[in-house]
Amino acid sequence: MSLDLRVQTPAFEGPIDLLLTLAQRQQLDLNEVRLADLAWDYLAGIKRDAAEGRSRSPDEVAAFLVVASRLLALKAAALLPSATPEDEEEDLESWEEQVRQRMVEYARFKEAAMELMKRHQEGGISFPSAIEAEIIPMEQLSIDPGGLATAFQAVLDRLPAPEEVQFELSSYSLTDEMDGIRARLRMGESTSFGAIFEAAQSRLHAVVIFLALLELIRVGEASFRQKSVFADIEVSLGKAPAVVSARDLANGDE
Amino acid sequence: MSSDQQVPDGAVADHGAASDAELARQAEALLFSLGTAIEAKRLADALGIDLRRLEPVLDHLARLLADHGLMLQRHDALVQMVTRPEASDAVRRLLNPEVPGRLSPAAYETLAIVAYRQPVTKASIEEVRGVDCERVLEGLLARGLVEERGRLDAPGTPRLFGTTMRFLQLLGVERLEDLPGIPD
Amino acid sequence: MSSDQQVPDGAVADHGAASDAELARQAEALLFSLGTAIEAKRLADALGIDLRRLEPVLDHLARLLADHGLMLQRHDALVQMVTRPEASDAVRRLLNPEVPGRLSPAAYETLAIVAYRQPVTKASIEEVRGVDCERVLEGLLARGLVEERGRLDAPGTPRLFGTTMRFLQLLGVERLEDLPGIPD
Repeated sequence: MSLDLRVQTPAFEGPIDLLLTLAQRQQLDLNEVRLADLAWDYLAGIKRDAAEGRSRSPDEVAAFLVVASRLLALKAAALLPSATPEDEEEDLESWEEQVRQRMVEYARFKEAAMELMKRHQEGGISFPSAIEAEIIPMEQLSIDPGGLATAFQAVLDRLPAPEEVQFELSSYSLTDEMDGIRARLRMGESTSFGAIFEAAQSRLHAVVIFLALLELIRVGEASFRQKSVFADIEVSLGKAPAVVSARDLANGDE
Repeated sequence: MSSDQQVPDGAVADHGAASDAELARQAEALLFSLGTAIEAKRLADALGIDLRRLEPVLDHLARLLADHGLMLQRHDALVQMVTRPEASDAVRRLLNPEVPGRLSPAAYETLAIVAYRQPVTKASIEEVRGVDCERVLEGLLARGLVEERGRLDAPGTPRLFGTTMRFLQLLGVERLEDLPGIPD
Repeated sequence: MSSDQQVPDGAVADHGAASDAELARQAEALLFSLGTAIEAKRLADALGIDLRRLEPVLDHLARLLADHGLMLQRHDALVQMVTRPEASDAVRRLLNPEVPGRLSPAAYETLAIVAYRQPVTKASIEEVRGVDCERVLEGLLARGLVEERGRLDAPGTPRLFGTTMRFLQLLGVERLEDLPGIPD
């Protein structure tokens, strides 16, 4: 936990955390601060609390002790070098060196932190997508629209214009058309794409036949084959793969 | 830049000088982070540009995406970035998404009529199919394959229906015009 | 999927083996449709390739996105596609997403130590900062900028901490290596 303790001294006024930070950065001379006063003030605070029936948590007291002992160590390091007994001198030197290194290390991270802050506040932020997975195109209808459209258009072009049949439309059933195509496919080895549409009475009828054909291909009851580019597409009864890719149409290999 | 530019409040002035390329990048980021379809007008506003300025920007973005795994879909006044159908195998392998159950033959028929005759009323669909289409149409609406497209200016102002972006995605085509042979 | 295929990097095998470009397109579609970060291993599986094969594919994708509004973020075996920081104003204008506001100086300090020293224990952070870091670390965990990364094999098995993808997004960088001057 962090310490919410304010100190008041002639040299510094503010949170004790900040005092430590400034001292570590050597932006404040600890010689100007009487650490004993800090300790007495803190003890006085505890007594005051106790008189009012409140007690401080061990965590908070421990946090104060950590900060206070660090302040003490820093101050000692600043005062030390001259007056030390000889046998302890080496230990103290290495201790002093450790403190110094830690301060250097801290300064570097402080700098890195400033850089992070600058980037965060001045640079832009990256955002992830709010996408939902369900918008993915589905595979079973990924039949190459280009190759089929050409063939389909050829069929449509032979049909009368829609105005002429507008009021003659009857209902067409996909199931019936599927049955029709099945029957036709069972008769011969294969039939041409164009021939399947010969029965079409109108553009709408052709659409329904077309969808029936797609459905048969999708469930694997029929398959496509094109011997060369621009050649008529052959439709046959098929255990062929459910999905016909553009490559299958283009290659036309046996 | 258009002469009578109507920059909405809050849009920064320096966007006026932005190049197609720069705006295309921003549009890409917007479409990506949004993830869904957006009205062209709203997209233009977010970019701080006039709606007429959007078209070349989207063209630029479509070109930018030419050799990518994503593509731009435009339908009516809606714009959306989606994955290319070529990647669908891999996408499915990763996400194992819910495959919408097979459509019934009745649903296929209704969908075909809506697709090629849109916008169309329920009555017109029923006239062609010869049966009540209430339930099957509800199903298509619920699946997000068909949507309402305003109302017909006729007695009773019946609702008009059209196909959705999702319909195009299921077919793996970018625009309605890419549907196989559209009868007039 | 062959787990011990010995194809040298970059060498495209005769048939069946997809090129870097092709796999990069698929990876892009996957990352887009997923939306969130994904483990490299899972991504490689979805692409049907060996994990070692993934690195050049991701490098290719990163290059493919060079002049785009999107970029690839990689951190600690995670991969994610996000918008470029240059577009952040436009994204915020459109979506007004929740953005982590200014952090306290103590939080930036702690973040810097975690970023450059990860994985790191609380004790190590406190040793550098000289003060208790419990609360500030809690805050960073709650904001999703720092996460637990297992435990140190030492007495008391203290928790180890590392930065998250969200941390990279906060700064708009692709990888940790893009951060300025790493202190040793």
